[in-house]
Amino acid sequence: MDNVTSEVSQTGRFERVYYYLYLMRKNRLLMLGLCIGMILFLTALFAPWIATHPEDAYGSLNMKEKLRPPGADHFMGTDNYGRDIFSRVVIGTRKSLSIGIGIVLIALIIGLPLGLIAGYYGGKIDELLMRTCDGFLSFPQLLLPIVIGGVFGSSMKINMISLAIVWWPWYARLVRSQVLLVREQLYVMAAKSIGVKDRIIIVRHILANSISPVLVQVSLDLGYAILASASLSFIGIGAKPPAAEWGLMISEARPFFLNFWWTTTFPGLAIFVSVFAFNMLGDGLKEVLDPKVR
Amino acid sequence: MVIVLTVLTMVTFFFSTIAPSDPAALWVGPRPKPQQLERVREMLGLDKPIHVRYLHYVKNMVHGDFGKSIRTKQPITEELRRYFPATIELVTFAMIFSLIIGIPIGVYTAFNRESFWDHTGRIFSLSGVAVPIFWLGMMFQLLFCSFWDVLPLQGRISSYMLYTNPIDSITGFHLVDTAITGNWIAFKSAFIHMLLPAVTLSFASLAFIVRLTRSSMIEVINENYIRTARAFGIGENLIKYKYAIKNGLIPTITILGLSYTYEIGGSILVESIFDWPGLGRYMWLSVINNDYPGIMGVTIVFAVICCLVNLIADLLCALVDPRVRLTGSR
Amino acid sequence: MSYLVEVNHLKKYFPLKKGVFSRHKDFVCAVDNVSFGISKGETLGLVGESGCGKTTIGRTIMKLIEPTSGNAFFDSNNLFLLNPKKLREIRKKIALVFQDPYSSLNPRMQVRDIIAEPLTTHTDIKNSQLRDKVLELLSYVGMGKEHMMRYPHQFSGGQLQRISVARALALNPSFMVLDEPTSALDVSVQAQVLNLLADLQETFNLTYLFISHNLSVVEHISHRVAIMYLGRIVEMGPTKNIFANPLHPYAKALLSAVPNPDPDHQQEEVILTGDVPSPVNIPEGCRFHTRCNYKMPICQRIEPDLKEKEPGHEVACHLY
Amino acid sequence: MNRDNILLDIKDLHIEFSLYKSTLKAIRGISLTMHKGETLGLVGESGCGKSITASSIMQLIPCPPGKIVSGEIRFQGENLLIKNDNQMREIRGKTISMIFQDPMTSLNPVFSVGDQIKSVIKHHEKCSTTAALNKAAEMCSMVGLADPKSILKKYPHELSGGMCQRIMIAMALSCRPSLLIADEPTTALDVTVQAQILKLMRDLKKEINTSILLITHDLGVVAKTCEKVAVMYAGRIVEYGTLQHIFKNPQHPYTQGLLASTPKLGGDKNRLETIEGNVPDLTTQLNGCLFKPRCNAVNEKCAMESPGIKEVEQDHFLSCHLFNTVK
Repeated sequence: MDNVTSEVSQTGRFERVYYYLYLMRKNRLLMLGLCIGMILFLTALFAPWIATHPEDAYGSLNMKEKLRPPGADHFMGTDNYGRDIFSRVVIGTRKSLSIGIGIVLIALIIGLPLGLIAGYYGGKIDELLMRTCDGFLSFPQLLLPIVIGGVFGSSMKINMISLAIVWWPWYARLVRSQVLLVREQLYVMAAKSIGVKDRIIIVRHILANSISPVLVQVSLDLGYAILASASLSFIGIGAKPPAAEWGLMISEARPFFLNFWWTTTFPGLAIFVSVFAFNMLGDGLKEVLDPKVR
Repeated sequence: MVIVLTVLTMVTFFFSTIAPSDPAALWVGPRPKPQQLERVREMLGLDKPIHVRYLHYVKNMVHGDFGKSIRTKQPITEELRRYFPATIELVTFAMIFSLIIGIPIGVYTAFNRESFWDHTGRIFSLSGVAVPIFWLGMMFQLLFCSFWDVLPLQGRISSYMLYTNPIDSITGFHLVDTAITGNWIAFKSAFIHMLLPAVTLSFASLAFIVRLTRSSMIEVINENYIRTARAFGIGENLIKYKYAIKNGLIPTITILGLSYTYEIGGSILVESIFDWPGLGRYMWLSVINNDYPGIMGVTIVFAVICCLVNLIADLLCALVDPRVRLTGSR
Repeated sequence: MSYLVEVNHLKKYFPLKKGVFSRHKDFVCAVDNVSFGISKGETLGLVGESGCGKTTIGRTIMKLIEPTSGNAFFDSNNLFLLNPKKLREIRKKIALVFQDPYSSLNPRMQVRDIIAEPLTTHTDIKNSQLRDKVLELLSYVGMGKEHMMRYPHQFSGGQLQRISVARALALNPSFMVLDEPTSALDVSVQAQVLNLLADLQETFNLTYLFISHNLSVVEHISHRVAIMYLGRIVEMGPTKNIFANPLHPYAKALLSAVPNPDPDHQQEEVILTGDVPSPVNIPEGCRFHTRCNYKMPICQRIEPDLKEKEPGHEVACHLY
Repeated sequence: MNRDNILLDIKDLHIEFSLYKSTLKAIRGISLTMHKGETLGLVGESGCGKSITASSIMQLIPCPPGKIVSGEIRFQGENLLIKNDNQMREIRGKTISMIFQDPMTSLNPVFSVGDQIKSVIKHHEKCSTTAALNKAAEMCSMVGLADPKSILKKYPHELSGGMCQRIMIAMALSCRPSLLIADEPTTALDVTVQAQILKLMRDLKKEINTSILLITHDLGVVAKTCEKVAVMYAGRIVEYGTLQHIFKNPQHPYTQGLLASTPKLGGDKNRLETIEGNVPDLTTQLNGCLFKPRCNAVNEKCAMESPGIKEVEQDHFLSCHLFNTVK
């Protein structure tokens, strides 16, 4: 239908920015995700001040207060060692957020350049990289971290690295597929015909035009990474008691949770809410950035 | 595929050899005597150089021998054989469940965009991938087993069933076996035991399938050929449920393999919660007991399953999409 | 007569990957043994239907695609044998304008930066000098200061194509490859761009390789024309001769197929049967014999070479 | 002309599209009459609304964002705009058919072409599958496809663009419609294939006596196939008449400019005439003649009121204030 659908505007240098801001404000999903995300970050930042019993997060026992239901003193009750669950959940935010960011960052640092190079140059490098990625992607994501964790013993650091190892192929593949699309655009060929150096073409022309889906994926993955690391901790790989880690807290409560519901419900809700927030953020961003979904 | 498997065995084997803790020590138990350790080392073949051990391991593996478990001291192959059907049954059931529920929801919401059910479905699918399944499983247990007490807490079948209505093991899948033999009492027991773990396991891929189906259906109904069908006066319902669906489901079929492998990974968590006697629980037990041969054995079996599943998914894809069929490439 | 640009026996085969399991490799024969030359200040029109390899020729000359074999000379430098440094020098003298103005300009860059890109790549001009130069280039194509800070999506197709031309002019090239520069534009805008190109050629004594599928446009702008079919030139000569008296049966059919915007224009229509064969399986012998109305037995066996029929007018057909 | 002979009558059609922050008034009052057995060419540059007009006849405009604000489209005496979806479905593909610009994407990639033609025939004729398949094969040989039986088994991606367009034509003509709307049917095709398709359309028109509404931007295609021509500019028809009127005696400055800026084979090699400036922004409120900013012969009336469409000689309609002064 000719150019009816292309909304070309003739005025204003910042028109496009305004347009995106407008779409972002209009997108309730994105705004909600953004809000919860902000709250999470603030909570992590000020955790020791928010927590009512900060010392409980670091392994102090208080057997007198054991397994109290939620109440005025303990908003979310106490666990089998009498520790305040609210405080532990709040302080656990730090661990979860930092490990989530860590995983995504490492994965991005490995995956982005590899995807760019493979996509831009193609050929043997591309073939090798893609076969490697296929190999990684055809197995359950948690399998390798479990093997690594099971063999090397558990620690948050190993956890983070092993998850990043299985995570980067997703980025490599995403970036590559984007680069393959952008590479065929005529402006890339135009730049080549002018004699612009490869390095500049990759950064200025290709990266700049293929970054938005990566941003979406990053915000989604922040959530998934938190989920994955919590799952590992739950299995018994990762955080060690008495650390305040959500997955571990649920795991520790397993023997008695049927009678004391609050011991698992609140840490689980914390995981759910944070992953949900990043999901909304990513989904909203996608709607704003990708005209096809809109 | 063979290459992938080879690399995988090497990696897992390599990990197990550089592991910080000593398998022999674990075998013997606490406070070992040096002679004991020596003897166990010899027995486990730990005194030989690494490549010899690897070749030995692969040779045995090809013959179907994964060695002995450090935890149970049983041959791993036999244990895996016993647990294998339980996992496959659970995962397949979960997969079928997520397809049967997920595809109609996805299609419906795509055709009724911006409606109430669309928004509900959207929130559901967003939360579905966000919920930690191990926690979800426990919440289900709280609700259905502890609070309402309508479903069994854990296990694969009621234990007394083994005496009252014993199951003839034909395929190893309880549901199939009981259905074949007409053992309906046992069937019912197996089925209700299956419900909670399967629903828990399918939750994430269900949400994923809903999302994918919805977005690809929306894309398809904006295509030129749908406009063509409209221009030729084909009815809206026929367009939607005959023309658009076949195109719209192609992406869903391509990710079937991915979802299946995802659920296999999830089975480790779910089986440990519901005490489901399958590979996932075996893996979990091996992990917390540092049982390397066990971990390696399950990993290899999982890997083989995943490779096969991906192969089947590719074939399925070629069956539906004529474009893939003819070019021969993926 | 010496040519500014000369292409000798240029071949480009693209390997075609078939499936994961088959080791057998096919080739898309995009350009097959093409030779031509362009004198200084001349426009050579390269016409043919889609998939005949005309775009590939343009890109291979620019070394955007590696040629399979053959030579291309620019100012008596063999483009395919130059070392990268020398090539960069030569490239300043050759510019390329693409078909689709909407995708040939980076949507995330301002017009100012787009036009300045060749300058910053090859020269040390900076700041106010750069700005002046960009303004000068914009003025060549009839645009001004108010357009400098805008992004491509704020322009119409015709304006974008002007910007592309301005960018191409940045380094004072002597040779321009115009790859379907007007086929994405409306007629009235096309006329503007064609006039602009003609003016620039006169002002800067430019040499053009004008690639197009639109015969009327090619007739309008070119001095000489080469007609391609399935990767080969089948007929080449001065525009007037070719359009008045096409020799090759394909050229005849092609010319008669062009719809003329004149209801009284009565012409005998040569309708070809069938489609262009796939460039993967090129017919034996003359590659046009499957659709030719004058097919002879020899056509199925021997591929005709380009032979001079009249002075400067070459044709590759067994009829002559 | 004979009143009963009118096939299609569009009266003062207005169509709007709502966009982000603005409304695009795509069609700004079109009136057009088409007679039985006629081939009418609707020409204009991109964005002038010719495709939207065509889709509105079939009521295929996606709404929202599109909306038919006012006007009336009478087909064989009945107003199509008041018909409901079910009634329209009876008409689409049976009495009015439509073919599109890009034949490759207009056919469904996962069904064989035979399947697609067959279901259209079955849908409208209520016949058995074998009868429909036979009819499909018959249609295929009518549009010049050799070996129809094997072609019907193929999928669209196995066929070339020209073959796909033939399939589309076969599908469109299978129910013998009284009107065929062809929306840029040859734009995506090569010249030699375009010649094949245009010849096919001319031949078929004689054979089954269908009226054709041909939408194109190519004046050459119009000259080759049509009897009447309507020239559109910015959502309005500026001139409408027989082929001879438009090409030999154009009256509107836009038509004149359009013809002069088209390079012709064998034409003189002088500079091409151009129309300076750009198409107006259709999202804004525009007064007077829409061509005014690009016109060389403006008078004071042009800025004030929009010129209505008037018959200046028999069958030649014009929308321009200059007519009397020019003559």
